[in-house]
This record gives sequence, structure tokens and C-alpha cells, in this order.
Amino acid sequence: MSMNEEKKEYRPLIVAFCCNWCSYAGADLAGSSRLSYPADVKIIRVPCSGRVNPMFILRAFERGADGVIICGCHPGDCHYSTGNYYARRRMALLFSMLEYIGVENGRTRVEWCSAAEGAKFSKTMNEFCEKIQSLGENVRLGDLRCKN
Amino acid sequence: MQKIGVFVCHCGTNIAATVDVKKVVELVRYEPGVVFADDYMYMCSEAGQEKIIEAIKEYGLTGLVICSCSPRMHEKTFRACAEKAGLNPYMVEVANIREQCSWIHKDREEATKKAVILARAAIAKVNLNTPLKEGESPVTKRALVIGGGIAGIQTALDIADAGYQVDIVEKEPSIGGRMSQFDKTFPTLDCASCILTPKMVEVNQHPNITLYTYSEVEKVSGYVGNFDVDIRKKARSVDFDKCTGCGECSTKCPLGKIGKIPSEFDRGLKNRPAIYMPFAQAVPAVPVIDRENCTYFKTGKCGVCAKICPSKAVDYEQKDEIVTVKYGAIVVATGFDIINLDKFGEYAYNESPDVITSIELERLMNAAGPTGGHLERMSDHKQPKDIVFIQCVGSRCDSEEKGKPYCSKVCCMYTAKHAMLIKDHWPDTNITVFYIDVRTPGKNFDEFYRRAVEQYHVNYIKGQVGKVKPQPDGSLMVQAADLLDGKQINMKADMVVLAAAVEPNPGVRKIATMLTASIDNNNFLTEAHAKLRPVESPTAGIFLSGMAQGPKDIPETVSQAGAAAVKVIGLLAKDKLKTNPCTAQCDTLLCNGCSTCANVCPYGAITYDDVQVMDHGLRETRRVAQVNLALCQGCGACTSACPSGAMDLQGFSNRQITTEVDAICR
Amino acid sequence: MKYSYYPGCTLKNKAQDLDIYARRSAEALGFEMEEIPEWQCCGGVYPLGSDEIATKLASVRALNYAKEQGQDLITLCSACHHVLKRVNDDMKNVQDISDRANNYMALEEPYRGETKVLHFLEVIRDVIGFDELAKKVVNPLTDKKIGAYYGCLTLRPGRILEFDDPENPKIMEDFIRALGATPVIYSMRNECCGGYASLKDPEFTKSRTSQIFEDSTGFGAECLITACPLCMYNLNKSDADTKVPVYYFTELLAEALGVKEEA
Amino acid sequence: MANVEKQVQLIKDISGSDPYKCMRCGKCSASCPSYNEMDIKPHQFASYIIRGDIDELVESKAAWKCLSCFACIERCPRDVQPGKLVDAARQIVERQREGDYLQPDEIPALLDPETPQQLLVSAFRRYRR
Amino acid sequence: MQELIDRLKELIADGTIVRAIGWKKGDMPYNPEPAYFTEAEDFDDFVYDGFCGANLSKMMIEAGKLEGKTAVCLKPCDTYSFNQLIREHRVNRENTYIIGVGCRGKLDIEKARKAGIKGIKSISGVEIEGDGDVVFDTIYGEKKMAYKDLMLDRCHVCKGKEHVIYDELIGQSQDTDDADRFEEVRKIEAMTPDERFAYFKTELSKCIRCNACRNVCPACSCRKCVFDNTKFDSQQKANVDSFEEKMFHIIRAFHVAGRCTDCGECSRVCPEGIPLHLFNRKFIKDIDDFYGEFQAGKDPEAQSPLTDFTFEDLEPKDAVGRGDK
Repeated sequence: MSMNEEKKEYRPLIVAFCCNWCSYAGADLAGSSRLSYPADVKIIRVPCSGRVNPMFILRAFERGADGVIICGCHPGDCHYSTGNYYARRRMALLFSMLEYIGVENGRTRVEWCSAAEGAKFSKTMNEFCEKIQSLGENVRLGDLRCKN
Repeated sequence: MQKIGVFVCHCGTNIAATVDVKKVVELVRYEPGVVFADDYMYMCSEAGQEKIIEAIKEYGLTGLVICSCSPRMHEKTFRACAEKAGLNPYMVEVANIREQCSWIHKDREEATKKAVILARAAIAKVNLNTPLKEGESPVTKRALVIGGGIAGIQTALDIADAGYQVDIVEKEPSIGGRMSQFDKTFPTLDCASCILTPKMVEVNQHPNITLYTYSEVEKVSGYVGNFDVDIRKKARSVDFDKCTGCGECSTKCPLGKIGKIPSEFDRGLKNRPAIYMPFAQAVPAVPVIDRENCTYFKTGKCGVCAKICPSKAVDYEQKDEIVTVKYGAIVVATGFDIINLDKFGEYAYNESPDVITSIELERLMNAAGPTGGHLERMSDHKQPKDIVFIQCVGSRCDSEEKGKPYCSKVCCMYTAKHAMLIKDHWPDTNITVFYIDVRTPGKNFDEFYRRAVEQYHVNYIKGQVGKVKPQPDGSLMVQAADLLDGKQINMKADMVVLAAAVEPNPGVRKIATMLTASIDNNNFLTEAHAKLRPVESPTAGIFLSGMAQGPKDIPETVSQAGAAAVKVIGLLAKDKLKTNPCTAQCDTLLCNGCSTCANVCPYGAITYDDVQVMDHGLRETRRVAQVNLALCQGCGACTSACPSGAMDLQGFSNRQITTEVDAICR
Repeated sequence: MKYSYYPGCTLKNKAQDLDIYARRSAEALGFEMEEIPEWQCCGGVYPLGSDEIATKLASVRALNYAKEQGQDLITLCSACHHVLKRVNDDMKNVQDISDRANNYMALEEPYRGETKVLHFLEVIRDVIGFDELAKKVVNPLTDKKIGAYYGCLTLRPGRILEFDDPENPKIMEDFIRALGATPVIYSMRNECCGGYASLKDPEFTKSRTSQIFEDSTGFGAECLITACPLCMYNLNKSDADTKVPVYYFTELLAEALGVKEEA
Repeated sequence: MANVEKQVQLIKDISGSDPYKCMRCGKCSASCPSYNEMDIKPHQFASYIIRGDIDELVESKAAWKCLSCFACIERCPRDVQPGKLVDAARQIVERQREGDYLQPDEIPALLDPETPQQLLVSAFRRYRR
Repeated sequence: MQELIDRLKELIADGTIVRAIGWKKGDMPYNPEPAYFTEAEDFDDFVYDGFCGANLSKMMIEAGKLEGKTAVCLKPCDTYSFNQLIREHRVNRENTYIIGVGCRGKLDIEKARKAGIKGIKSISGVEIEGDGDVVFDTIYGEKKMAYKDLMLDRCHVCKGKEHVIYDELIGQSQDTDDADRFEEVRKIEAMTPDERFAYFKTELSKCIRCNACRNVCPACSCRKCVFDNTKFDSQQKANVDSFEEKMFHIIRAFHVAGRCTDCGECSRVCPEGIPLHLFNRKFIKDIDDFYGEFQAGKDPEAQSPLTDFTFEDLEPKDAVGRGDK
């Protein structure tokens, strides 16, 4: 009975965009090292953090995601040399805009995580889940224009 | 509409223990497009693949979703499998339900639910997949080896012997690397130069090897099979063709006598002239002028070397030269150095000349070294009677600012070697080794260490030293605790030798960045797979050799060098390589011609042309983006920069990614 | 330049020399030390327990006072320096301690480690500069061979105190040089004198201080300087054969600056 | 058993350091000025805690002989900080028992005219609640 | 104004240009509209006064494709937009003859309405050259308003009265810049997240998706807007989901980030009075703060901040929560 009740508690929905070369491999390493993080995180593989169009993030929020995290190679280590630098600017501006329109800080995050950083990947995901869990369900982005 | 087959792998119990595989099959069966779903013990096995092929034929599948391990593991396998059944390999998507699901979750229900969602995302994506065709690119049959130490030398020789051209770029004036500084090697006590020098000469004389010493890699562009590398040949100030290597210039250089320039090769234990060869057996045997210290370059006066050179080889006007060479493969063999010991003030390395590093000890014991092989204290040139070795200085250290978290792997063995060599020459020396653990895995390694204890009576004490205190009488007091005896020890020593942690050559970060090869927290290059692809970088066409990849001794380095060479040979033996078909594509009807995408393309793959288009029945000439598919590497930077959505990436299209988002957020 | 000044318990009586010479020297060097009103004792040792809050509040009050004045906080005593810097680090970087301390304090604006804590010697090194100090010396202590005795609390833990290299410090040696004297470097200069053990086990402390004197005089020291009243006490209590005079660094500073006898 | 785990956790919480990080290198014992005064040596602190021999550690002389000189903390390559571990043990005594090392009535006999305040406050803080 | 008309006629007469783009009288004295002028008699309706706020630069995208040169009248701020269009290869400079026209601030009829002025029959004092009050002749009698009080908000934060690109200049300008450009943004930034959310929710709820903002925006120059593109099934207008409805303005602002010159046309044309420029201006402020000051359109050679980077750029986590400290 108590098991069932626990299952019903709010679990956030988290979308993670991971670049193929560093972060996705870092996630794989977290997996092969059995470094757990909540099942709330669902990873989408992209070639590079620079591939992540802000529209994907907004789309995820609109569709009900409670948090979106973008993971890429560390600055300087991008497999394609520069993709993460553009991503960094794009996301800085997007996050600032989301904050501006009143969306809670912390629903979005960028983390640089190398293929060797399985532990960091797991730690980041645990932290992020905890943060989103504490923020609760994302209503604002789905609700920004509520006129029917 | 696609006809999709979903195949769920148990991976033995790796997946099935946590994910209810049968349930996944049941739940995905009714997803749009799915006409077939099944599970199997090992999908990647031959029988598993056979099952896939049969299903493709029987159900006329047009797309496959494999729920299994990471696509980084077996995507290739399943693509090849699809191709065998006549299906375009790019109609396959892998849902990672092992590394990103079963292995990290414990709750079966939760893991199963997640596996279903990941499968749905992959199914949704496959619904939008289109057949893609790989292109071909030629292979430049020439390899570059960065670093001319034993790793680089061995790799180059092996590649060259297989009949391919190899260039070695070495930043020092001579090849040879760290090994050339050593006196003897463990566990057989071979003389290092006796086994290294012949290889250095062979490299120099090999018809297939070109040496760029005193040179550095400046820029790398291109991709596997087709790298363009700019090499800066630093001005040597000595004409290579004229110099006979007689060494007259070095002997006459006035700075050699004043002795103000510490010799890098002798780790500062000796001085060198401004025009010098690092060591007698240097290859090439052509000196360089150290322009920063040379009096002529500083004041315009002197010029002694030019005057006395019998072959008029000294050329003060020489300039740095940049050559651009094409390569098919690149091997990183940049080696190691030891860490800076400034943060270990307790060992008084900077305070006392009699506290030295092991590599300095190598020089002190080397017959060609600063003391002619006679072991003496640098402070008073007396032979030390009591010598203390301290192990693990900076190794196995949790604090990032001080040391390194890893075991340096070679110190236990070389310390045993040092102890024995000293005892061999000067039997009445007292030697104490303070260790944390003695680690000697390797053929004949533990026997070697035991010999030091049993035969040479080297005193091994378990306990890291706390402090080395220089004493008023010039000796050193070593303060430690013998953990096994439970006593604090204050031991007088004449000399203390620190086994400082190894670290990758500091220059490797810059090189890795140029090569876009990934690097770990400790600046060691990352291998494509820790077990199965240990000599390859995840970046295609980049290979790893020696300490640049991780701590290892000479035998291991040589084996890895050979392995890297085989991988390079395997690549160069191909005439053509298949190229990634996941490239950017421009919809000319949507393109504004605004150039935004070209600004962010790291490969210069986007150009603009005026093309004729028909838009709503109107014929117009428009400036639109064109993607050079041979150059495009598929990063997708252009797609997210494009304001109009004209740029898209095959295999990771906007629609495919948004549909995955939708599937996950459903 | 004006600093908030935290003297600490001992400087108000047993170590008045340390305080008075510092004040005179500061004036000669052109900076002002404004004593914090109603400061409370730092406790002498830093409470290591990560759940210790109450014992840190005295320091937080002083730190917050300096913040409100918009001044850096200056100290002389090694122990105060140690405690204030570590509590400040807790307030800045250890969320839990910081939150709980702020709950206690109920300040208008929470204190988050904004104040910069400086040892008197750091002010001389980083603000005034040893070169400048040397220029202001009127009675150079030429021919004096002085051993700097750092003890433990001024230096460690190096990562938090950021006073100097904890194993190979040179700030006091540079200071000695600036006064015109010759610094004597010896191994025991950053080893503990025995500290508070002297209360219950004076013999132990004596064995420690003997080693310190033996080592420093072996290298030729004719006297030692310290910044710590407890080190001063323990060293003075020594009955070592090699015992030499021990001074507060501020006394020699005042002497060199020619302000020792004033007032 | 559960009680031991609780105690271990308590020590971890108070000290803020992780005894499992210790690799028994002994650099703490090598550096400790009070080594000879201690019955349990600094490099053993972690093992005592991991084993659950908390009582023994708490009752040891080591807890009172530590000078808080931070040499072990500064030099520990694993960031275990033995000084913090033993201080946590000391605090357990002070918080839970009547085992203070310094009793107020013994103080007058220990004083001399030069005793600095610093000595008294430090000793008070270290030796009793 | 007459000087401008005469000059345009002359340019047509001597064959320098084939047509001109300017403003013609509207049905009311305060709503002139952009228009082409080819024949001499077309110029009878030509007008250039305080109500000619429309930015004509975008019209050159199509006009540039026509046979022969087109003259376009650009106010100082409009020239930034034109420069930006050059940078993006969207206009044909060769085919354009730019007349830089003077400006002393443009007027906002809503301000008169708010001041209670109704039943307007005619307006005087809105000429470019004048400096007196604006006089409204209304069915309720004559009403007066200071020119400054009638000005569009955007003119109070004018980028300056210098034309950054032109072939010739006609008419004088007067500085109108008397407010802080980022004041409004700062005010919103200073609100609590709840207040900000409530504010934008209220504002955006007014949107009727008439697309006026998109159509007028010189940076929204895509041949086909992604919101109209069937290739993105996710962004289809006819799609069942309401994705674009919710996100339209944020995405639009992001699309023009680094390219928007802050011309303020979006807010001017919005029939619901949504202060759309506040999105764009937030991006401009952030770009200035994060990557150094940047004015789109000032220099057609300058790299846009979003297609540029430095190794030490701000991390996204530091881009938020800056007001919290």
C-alpha cells in the first residue's frame, strides 16, 4: 500500500539533450559504471550541443517537460571545434529570456560533461532531478498564453 | 507509412533483470508504424541478427528499432545487419535501454516504463527516417606521429616498415624523449640508450620516415583520411644540409663556459651553451641556437659559432617555416612529464638541492650525465651514504590542486631499480624506501622488487613521509611513521629522492583541442573504448600511443605503439573511406541567403551560389546556401543558426528531434 | 586607508606589546586601525565540527560589523586570524553553516562572507608592499639574524587562510628583510609549539619548543619573531640551552620604523 | 549494529569528512607532533571509525592530545582530515558524557602569572563543552 | 517635405531612379501609409510628417528585384535596419537610392487619444521642420499638445539622428533621446518571478495572431516564416497543438536576436498594444551585458553576437539569477 502511494508522488519529466561525442558517451559511462540517477531523465542524442535549436527546448516545455538540460563537450573540447561555444551563447540568452518572462530558474541547465565524466554526468542528473522535483510541475511555460 | 520492426534485447540479464522485456514488446506493438515486435536473449549475436533479417523479409520492414545497449556500442552492427537484408542501414534507430536504463535504475517498474518511452521515441524517429547513402572520400596514404619519444618512434617505425610514409613532429631539437634521459630500464636493467639509440638512428635513416624536429603542430583541419596539418619548423639557426654535427660550435660558445643556461635534458643539473645538441646521441645530430639566451640574438654581438663553424652552417637569419602536409591518420604520442612539486613544500624540493626527483637521479647515475655517472649530492658533491626514497609524491592524491588521483604505475618499479643500481655500484649505501603500497603487477616485476629487498637489503618502510627537514649540518631529517611497527621515525639522510607523479605532457591539451580528440580530467587522451578500442581516439583517424593515453612503462608503451601502428596501417590500406551521410542539407526554397550558417560552419562547408528556383510558379534567381558534402561533418551548427529553417541535418532533422521530444513528453 | 580592527582577548592584556606596536607602526605606515566596539572573543581555536554554530557567532558578529563599515577586517593574533578567516570561509562557502548562523543572527541583510579578513602582515605585503616598508625604515636592524616562527595557525589550512605557502612561507622572511635584518630559514618554523597543551602538559610543550630553538639557532638565529601570544608564552617558558629572545613581529617593526618608544 | 552505524554517521556529520577515503598512507602520523603522546595514532582514526570502534576512539588519549595544528589536515593526500575525525570523537564525549578533560577546579593550580588568555580559552574550548 | 518631393521628382526625371518609396496620405490625418511613387501626379499624395513612423527599409527586399533603381526614404533609425538587411544579403544595394530624411521624433496618435482628444478633423504642427505644439482641430474644438508629449516611446530612446547609410540627406533632425533605453526592461527584471509571469501572461493573452508584428519587422525577412512552414510539422499553424500560439513571440524574438535593430515597429503596429519590443530589448540588453555592446545594423561587416563567441563567454548558469544577489 505504501509502495503504491509512493509511486503516485509527483515525478518530474526531464529531457536531456546530449551531444554524441562527450555527454552521450559520459552517460554511457555512468551506465557502465552503474552510477544511478532517476528514471525521470530521458536522453535525446544529438550530434552536438550546437545542434540544439532553442525551439526544441521550448517544445519540450510546451509538451509537458518539467526540466530540460543540455549537455555538451567542455568548452575547447567540442568534437566539431566550436559547436558548444555557439550553444553556450544561445542558451545563455534563452535562459535569461525564460527567467525574464517569469519561468522559474533552474528548469533549464547546461552542463559540460566529457566522455570520461560518468560520475559527473550521474551527479549532474541527480542534482537536476532534485532541483526540478523541488520546483514541481512546470505550468508556466505551458500556460503563458492562456486565452481560450 | 513505415513498416517498423521493434527488437528488444535481453542482453543476457543485463537488461532483462531490470527491464520487463516482454512488457516492452507488448506495449510498443501498437505504436504507429510498428508491424512487428519481438525480444531475444542477445540481439547482437548471429542468431539475433538472423532473427532481424528474417523479420525484415517476412514483414517487409522498412524501419528497425533495436532496444539494446548504447548505439555507440552496436549501432554499426545493426546497420550492417539491416543492409544484409537489403534495408538501408540508416533506417535503423537504437533505443539505449541498457546504459541509460537498466544499468542505472533498480526499480523494475520504473525501468520498464522508461524503456518503453525510449523505444517510443526511437519508433517516432524511425517513422521520419529516410534512406541515406554514404559518400566516399579518398585516403591520403601518409601518417603523422606527434611526439618523438619511444612511443612515437616505435609507431613510426612500424608504419614505415609496412610501406607507408610517416612524419614525426617533435618539439625538442632531438627525438628520443624521456627514455633517452634514463640510465637503465626495468626489469632487466638494460641500458636505456643501448636499446633506444639504434631505433633513433633507424628512424633517421628510414626511407619512409620524415623527421620534423624542433617543430610543432600549429593547425589541424580536415577529417579522417584527409587531414591538413600545418607544422611550424622553428628556426634552428643552423643549416641542416651544411652541418656535419662536429659539435665545434657548442664547445666554443662563450655561454657554455659561463654556465647560466640550465640544460633541459639534464633537468637543470648541468648547464649548456646557447648553441647545443641536447645530448651526444641526438638525432638529428644538428645543433640549434636557443635564441632567447644567445648573446648574438640578444645584443647583436658575439657570432663566435658562425665564425668557427668549419662548414659555415650557422645561419642567424633563418626564419620559422610553416609547411602544410596532408595526412590520412594522426597518432598522438606526446608522452609525459612529472608534476611540478611547488605544492609539496613539506618535502623541501625547492629548498634543498639534495632533494631530487627520480628523473634527476636517472641523470645523476647516467654515465653521460652531469656527473659522469658518479652519484653525488648537488650541494657539496659528496657521495651520499644514506638515501631515502619517497614514493607516491603527488600520485593517488585526492586534492586536484596538489596532485593526481591516479597511480603513476612506474614508480614502484623504477625505485626498486634505482635502489639496486646504487647498491650495485656503492654497496655500503643505506637505502630506505617509504611506500604506501608496493605495486608490481607485470611479468618478472614482483621478483624484481623482492630482489631489492632480499638480495640488496633495501629497507622498505610502510608509511608516507610527513616532512623533510634540512638540518643545520647540511643533512636532511626525514620525519615519517613506520605504520607497521607503530613508531614515529626521524631518519637522517644525505639525499632524498622523490617519486613524483607523472602527468601528460602539458602541451597535449592544445594538441587534443586541435585534433578535437577528447581528453579526460587528468589530461590523458580518452580512448574510443576502454577495453575494446584502447589505441583509438573517439575521433576518427586519431590514434593514441604511450603515456599520452595513461601511465605505462616502456614495454607497455612499445606494445601500444605497435597496436596504434596496426590501426593506422589498416586505415591507410584502404583506398576510400565511407563518409557520414548525416550531413546538412539546404532547402533552397526556404533559404534567405543570409550567410548566417556559413558564419558558424567550422569546416567551411557552406558556400553561396545564385541558383534558379521555381517558387509558386515564379522563376527566380536566388542566392542560396550550398553544402559541400565532402566537407560537412554533420555537426548541425548551421541548422540551429538558420533563422528560416532552411538548413536541416539528415539523420537528426528538426522533425526527427521534435518528434522524439513529443514522444518522450507524451 | 581605514580598517576595522579585531584585537582579540590576549592583546588587551598579556600581549599588549603586540597590539601597541602594531598601532604605532600602522600610523607610521599610513593606515588606520579602527577597533571594533564590543568585539567578543573568537574562542582561540576554530570549532572544527561542521555542526558547530554558536561557537562561531562571535566571529560572525565582528565580520558583519566590518561589512557594515565597508572595511576590511584586520587582525594581529595568529589564532584570531585563523578563526576569523575560517568562519568567514564557512559563511561564504558552506551553505549549511551560513544559513544556520544567519538564522541565529537575524541580521537585516544576511552575512555571506563579504568581509575580507587580513592579517596585519598581509596588509604590509599586499597593500603597502615590502619595498615601501623598506623605504620607511629609519632604524634598519642590520646584522640581526632573525628566525621567523610561524607556528601552525597562521598558515594552515593553506587553502582557506591563503596567507602564504603553508609549507614554505616567505612573508615573515620578506618582512625581516624589509626591516634590514637577515632572515634565518629553518624547518621547524611552521611546526606547532605545543599550543594549549601547555596548560595540562607543560613538559610536552617544552620538548616542542626545545626542538624549535635547537633548529632555529642551529641555522644561526639570534632571536625569533612571532605573531601569536600563545607561541610567545610557550617559547618563553622554554628552558632550552639554545633559547634566544622572542619578540612580537610588531615590536621589531616599531623599532625599525622608529616609533617604538613613542607615547 | 545499527547504533554503530549511527555513531559512524554522527562522526561523519560532525567532522564533515569521509573516513572511507583514507588509504592508510600514514602521512598524518608522520606529521603529527603529538604522535608519541597518542595511544591511537592519527592514521588509525579512520579504521576505528569504519570498524565501528567508536567507544575506543572516544575514550582514547588521542582525542585530548591533538593540538589542532592542522599539519595532518594540510598534508593529507586524500582529504580525510584525521584532525577533524578525532575532534568529532572529542565532541561526542563533550556533548554526551561527563568526560571533560579539564575541570574548572583544577585550573588555578595550572596557572602562572604569564598565562595568556588565549591559552585558557583555547584549552577550554578544546577540553570541555 | 516639398524639398523631398521636388528632389524625388528630379531623380525620376533625370533617370537616376525609376520609382520612389515613401508615405502617402491616409484616410485620416494621422495614418499615412507606405507607397510607391512613379509618376509625377503620384506625388500629390506624398506626405512626410510626424506620423510617418513606418520603417520602409523592408520594402526594398521586393523593390530591389524590380527593373531600375528605387529610391527609398529612410529615417535615421531605419538605416540601421537597411544595413542589417545588407548584411543578410536581403536587399540589393546597387538598385537602391537612399534618401536619408530628417526626423524630430515620430508621433503616436494613441497618446492624443489617451489625452482625451477625439473627433479629429485635421492636425497641424506635425511638419518635419517645425518646432511648435501640435494643434488638433476636432469636432469639439481646437486642442493642443506638446510635440514631445505626443511622441512614440521609442523616439525617447532614439539611437541617434545620424543616418548610418545613405546616398543623400534631405531635411534636418532634432535629438529626441531623453530616456534610458533599458529602463522598462530593468523595471520588469526587478519584479518578482510571479509578477513577471503575470505581466507577460496578461500582455500575451491579448495577442490575436494577426501577424502584424511579423509582417512589419525588417528582421523578419524570411521568404517563408517557420511558423508557416509545413516542413516543420511541429510548427504548423493548422496543427492541433497550440505550441506556436504560446511560444510565438518568444521564438520570434529569439529568431531576430542579434539582428533586431530595436526599430520598435512591432510595438507600433500591434493592434492590441502589446509592448512586443520588450522581448527584443531584453535580448539586446543581455547581449550588451554578456558579450559587449552591440548595435545591429550599425556596421554591416560586424559579426552578429549569436554567430560569434569568445573562449571565456559567460556560462548559461550565470546568465540567470543575476538579480537575486
